[in-house]
Amino acid sequence: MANKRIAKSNKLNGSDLTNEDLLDAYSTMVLLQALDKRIWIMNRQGKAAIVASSQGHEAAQLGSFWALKHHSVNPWFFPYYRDLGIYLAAGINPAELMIGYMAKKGEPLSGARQFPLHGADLSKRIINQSNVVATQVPHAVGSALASKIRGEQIVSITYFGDGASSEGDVHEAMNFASIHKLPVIFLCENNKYAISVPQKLQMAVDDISLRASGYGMPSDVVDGTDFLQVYNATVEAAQRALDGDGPTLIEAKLERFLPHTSDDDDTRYREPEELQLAKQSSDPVAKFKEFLILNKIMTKEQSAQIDERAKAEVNNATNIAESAGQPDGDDFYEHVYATKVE
Amino acid sequence: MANKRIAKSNKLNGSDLTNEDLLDAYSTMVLLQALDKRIWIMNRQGKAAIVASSQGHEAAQLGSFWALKHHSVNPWFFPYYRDLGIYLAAGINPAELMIGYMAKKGEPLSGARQFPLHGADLSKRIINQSNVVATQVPHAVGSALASKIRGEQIVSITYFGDGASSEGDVHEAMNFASIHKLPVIFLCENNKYAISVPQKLQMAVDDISLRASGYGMPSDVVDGTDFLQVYNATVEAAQRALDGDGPTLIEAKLERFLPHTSDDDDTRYREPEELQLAKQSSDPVAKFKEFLILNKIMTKEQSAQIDERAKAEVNNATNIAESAGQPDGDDFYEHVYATKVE
Amino acid sequence: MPEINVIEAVRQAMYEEMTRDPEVFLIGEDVGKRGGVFLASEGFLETFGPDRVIDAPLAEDSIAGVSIGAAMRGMRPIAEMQFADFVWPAVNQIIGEAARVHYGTNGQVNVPLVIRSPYGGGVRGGLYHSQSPEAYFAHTPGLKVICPATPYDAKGLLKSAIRDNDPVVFFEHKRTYRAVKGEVPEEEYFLPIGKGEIKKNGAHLSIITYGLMLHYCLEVAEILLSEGIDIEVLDLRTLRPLDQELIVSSVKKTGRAIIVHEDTKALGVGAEVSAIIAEQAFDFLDAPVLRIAGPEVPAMPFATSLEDIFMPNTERIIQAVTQTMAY
Amino acid sequence: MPEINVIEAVRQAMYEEMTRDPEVFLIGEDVGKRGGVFLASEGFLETFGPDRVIDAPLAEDSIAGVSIGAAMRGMRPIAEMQFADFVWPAVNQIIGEAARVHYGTNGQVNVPLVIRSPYGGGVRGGLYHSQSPEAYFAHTPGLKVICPATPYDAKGLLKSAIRDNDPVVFFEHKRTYRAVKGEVPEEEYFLPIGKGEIKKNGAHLSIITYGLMLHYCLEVAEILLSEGIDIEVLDLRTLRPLDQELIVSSVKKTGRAIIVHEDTKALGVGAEVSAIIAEQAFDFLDAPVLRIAGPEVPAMPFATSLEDIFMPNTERIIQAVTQTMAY
Ligand SMILES: Cc1ncc(C[n+]2csc(CCOP(=O)(O)OP(=O)(O)O)c2C)c(N)n1
Ligand SMILES: Cc1ncc(C[n+]2csc(CCOP(=O)(O)OP(=O)(O)O)c2C)c(N)n1
Ligand SMILES: [Mg+2]
Ligand SMILES: [Mg+2]
Repeated sequence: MANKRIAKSNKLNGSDLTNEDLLDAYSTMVLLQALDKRIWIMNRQGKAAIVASSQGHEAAQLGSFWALKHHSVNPWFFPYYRDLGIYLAAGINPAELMIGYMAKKGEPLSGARQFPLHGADLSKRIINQSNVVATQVPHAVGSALASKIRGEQIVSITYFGDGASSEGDVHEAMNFASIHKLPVIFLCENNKYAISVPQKLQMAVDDISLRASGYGMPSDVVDGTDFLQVYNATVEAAQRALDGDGPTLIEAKLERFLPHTSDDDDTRYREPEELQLAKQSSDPVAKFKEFLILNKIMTKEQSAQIDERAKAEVNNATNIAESAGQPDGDDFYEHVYATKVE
Repeated sequence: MANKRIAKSNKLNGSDLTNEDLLDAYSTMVLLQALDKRIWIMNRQGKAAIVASSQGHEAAQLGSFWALKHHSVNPWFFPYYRDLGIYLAAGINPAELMIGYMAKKGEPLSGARQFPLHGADLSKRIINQSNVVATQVPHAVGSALASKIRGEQIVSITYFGDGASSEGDVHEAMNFASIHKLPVIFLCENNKYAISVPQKLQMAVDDISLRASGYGMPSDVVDGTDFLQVYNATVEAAQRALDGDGPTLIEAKLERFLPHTSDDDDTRYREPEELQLAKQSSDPVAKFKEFLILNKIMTKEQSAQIDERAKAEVNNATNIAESAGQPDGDDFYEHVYATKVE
Repeated sequence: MPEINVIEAVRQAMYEEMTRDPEVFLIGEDVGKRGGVFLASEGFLETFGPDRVIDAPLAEDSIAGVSIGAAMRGMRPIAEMQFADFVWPAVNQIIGEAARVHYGTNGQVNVPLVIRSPYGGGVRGGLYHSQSPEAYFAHTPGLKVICPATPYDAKGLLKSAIRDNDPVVFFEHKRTYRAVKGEVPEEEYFLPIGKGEIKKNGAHLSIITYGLMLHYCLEVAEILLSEGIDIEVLDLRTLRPLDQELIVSSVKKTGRAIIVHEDTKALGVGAEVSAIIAEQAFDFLDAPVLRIAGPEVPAMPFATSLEDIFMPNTERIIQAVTQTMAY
Repeated sequence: MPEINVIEAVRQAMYEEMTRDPEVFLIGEDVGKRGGVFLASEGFLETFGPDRVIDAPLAEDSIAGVSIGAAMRGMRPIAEMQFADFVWPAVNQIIGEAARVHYGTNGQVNVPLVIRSPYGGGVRGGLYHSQSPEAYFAHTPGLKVICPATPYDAKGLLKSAIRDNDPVVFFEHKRTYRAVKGEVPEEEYFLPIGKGEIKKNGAHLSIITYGLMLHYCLEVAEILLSEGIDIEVLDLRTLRPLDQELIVSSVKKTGRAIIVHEDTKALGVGAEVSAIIAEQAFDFLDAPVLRIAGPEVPAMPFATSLEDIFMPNTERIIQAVTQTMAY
């Protein structure tokens, strides 16, 4: 593994990334935000059936992605429905993603059989089979087991919410991973709500990461709205995985800016003041921007250009998606089985 | 709850029990051991279809039972298949228990529909529905929830093995109990094996009790072969429950002296030396006896009398059980539903 | 009589029973402040308080398991599974445990538990918000399984289910929640579990169905009446135990039968109905018993065009009727 | 050809496939040092090492879920559920997930997973070591479900299952493990998934069955042959997909059919077989299709006398044959 040894933070920017890397990441984050906002609008226009917004979660998704992109050999991703950032960063283009939200022909993950972001893109090493919360967590562990059995230098990572952590699936998966010291990262995007259920009704602890010691697994709590904190924690976890030292639980604390999904009405259970405060204090995009400008990694002009480019790209994606047709259903009966029964 | 306040240990014997109480408990333990040994023999004679022996677990079962008997209002028990001690201490007589192992007519828990010790005895407030490991754990939590909703001063307790702790059921149940500060005690009889699977292949930690802090729940690790340690830990947990301070996880470390069940062959996976050592160092009955004699709570003569009485009782139970008949099956179709459909 | 929709019927049934009996409580994800994702328990938290309206952690196995424990102690939990597609983690407790408690304790313990869950498709739910898992439960002795199709049936059956002493799985077709309206008496009433109902009398052919499909079948019956085909429409309402008598008597009368359900075909409820007819009405049959059901794919896809291929529709039902009548 | 029993057939199939393909691995409770509670993997740990013979924690949901994850990456796990009665915690992963992966990813991902599990009664297993849960899985599109009855079928089908690219649920009747012996070729062979087999040709009546009951039915066929009744015995072997063609052709030939299984009756495999016959062989039937099945109680009780009441037996089968022949 020596050749994949991960350098400790040695840059002024607080990570082992170059400033160009950071600009690249920031551009993706801006694009993610713009795309997410547009999709929400399209839902309100009746064009996208259901949306679970990533707004507020951008840094957790992109920070961890960037860490694996830079440091791991071909990571496998097992994200959940809120992880638009993973798909975008992995290189699925905005138009294709938009097509997913509109359930149109050409949808790359499931052929529009599933909700947006569900299905898989093997070329991007992303699998997110199901809406059933937490089921992806043992899948990621199984993927890590495959890597271990085969002796491959591959890290698997799975994403899930605070709500998911209550499921037996997560308990069993973490326990298994730790017993066998599997190369897997558990990244919990703790936005303090499972739909309407606040954290204090989900668990009697403040930190989900406390669970890790019960499995003999290291953990880390990070400000999930800070790109570099998430980045650095993930680098460390990836290194641990590659070193054969097993899994890590990273708890990224952050805020959900919008209702649970476009079907939800969060005014029924969330105080407007609380939400307002969250948006002010915990906006990952604003924070990242401020950091880059303060540290002179990005100029205001660059920033404006990035915004412009994102807007153009989202407009373009919208046009493409809007003009796509419905799936024609020719293959409706296909792919029930991979091995045909004669 | 003031009237149920539990006195701190104030006796020379290290607990709030009288010496008579201790003798009573010891007599039950001797009877338990004698009964258990006899049942094993009857299995070898082909008279009992299957047995999961309690040998090695006596102190954990009786110590906790005695604590609740003395301190709690009408405890509800959700034991598992190895907990013969609970049933015996609760007052189901040895003959009835033996009838259970022989699946004969008059079996009190399930009418011989189930494996030994499965079913229920409502008069003793014992429910153990199923062989499916860990399913009783949420049941106990539900029982505690009922007590809380009704405002009853009742403690529920559930027993399970180290193996069971890996099931999602246990995770979800502990988390729920802790959120709602339910009056329930989780007593884990950790004998370090799930059938043949040693603890290190079940989990990456030495103490299952480490899980508790992940739920915001207190825990205690005790020598499960020491009656008084288990007793005192359970008294404390019961007090916490009655005070409205929620659940406790007690991990009782102990040894399984016999194969998993009478169907098992532990020489396939367990070193004879390990087992030999375990029997020497961790025999709850021998330890209790020594303690009582050393502290002059019991004379050698009393001890011999207790042994004699146990032997007589077991002989008597065997005779009764052997002469019982098969269930006649008249009620085979009964009790599928409690409310009949016309 | 006031006209209400299915979700309101469900809400009323729970509200009345919780008002009457302090041992009834509601537990599930988002049932509290949110009032349930379909608003079936809107306002309940304020009325009944957090001890009896419990916002559960996202953990269905414990929602069922904890409810079973409380029910063993005599309480009457209503446990909501937010969508039927998410009942799978709870199957160990529902099918493995609840169904066997009364039998396994030789009648000592019973589990007066209602598991409520929205099921079914036609709502752009995709693979995991459209499933119809009723057959799994209907195969399980020890459970009672109800699939109402109208507000009247939903309310009367849910109230019976809450008072029933056994575990009842109560599936509410989510497409009927707001789309299906009907009259419901202001006075209290109950409907018997285990009884189907002839929703339309007819002489020529029996259509046996339940859930959302009832409404499609009634539509077909009306359409074909004008063509001189007089269809009897039998709503099973309860899937376990099945109302065998009603099925058999209807088929003996008409001599022809079609079974319609949205769930996939193989080993679905329709298979059992067909087998019952084969056993008990063989001599009365003038034509083969056909089944119109969801296709043998893992679940209903998301895109509208694909969803439409999955869903049984009036056209397919009419075709089956025509084929059977022509036999 | 050497004669072996069913457990040895299972052992050989796994051993051969694990020897051939390093991507095949075994995971389950006690499969390692213990060699499995029925010794199906005796000696495997020594031969294949702890990476490929994994003693899992007592947690079926993760045994299935982790296996699915590995299978998504192309490995070929054999996941053992120690008893079928303990498969319930894993149903979310097997029925909810594995069955839908290939369809849900539009054919991109597949799950080459075998779930092996001993099932069935007649072994003094009581409510929780006797269950026959095959119908739940057979109702699920996306799964393949196999219930072999003989050593030859068990070996040939298990080898096919391991090489199959889909999730296969493979139920082994534990009463057949040591009780049923049969010849098995020394050369490698495979049997096709989805094909039943006529285990005995006959002209007067078809008995359609699978699992342990096959042996009872063959016994009945032999007994009744001496009374001049020539029974055809059809072993389904695969329950999903069902071999509809074979069922229909047999019934068309004999004109009479009985279905026999140990699982309870309502919505069991027999219901589907009966419905298929009703749909596709209606005109050929000379008598109603009867089902002999486990009674509608939650599971098989423990005491021998009670177990005997539950179990279908040759007497009950003979009675059904007589009744059908007399029709
Ligand atoms: C097993 C299961 N139960 C319930 C649901 C319905 N549901 C979808 S998302 C969700 C809340 C998830 O909360 P969390 O895990 O915190 O993720 P977040 O949406 O907050 O990012 C619920 C209850 C589901 N999809 N799956
Ligand atoms: C859900 C489930 N899986 C598997 C089994 C088979 N089984 C019975 S007991 C047992 C081991 C239990 O170990 P542990 O919980 O440590 O209890 P112990 O027997 O050691 O006291 C297993 C695997 C079961 N009964 N239930
Ligand atoms: Mg959340
Ligand atoms: Mg143990």
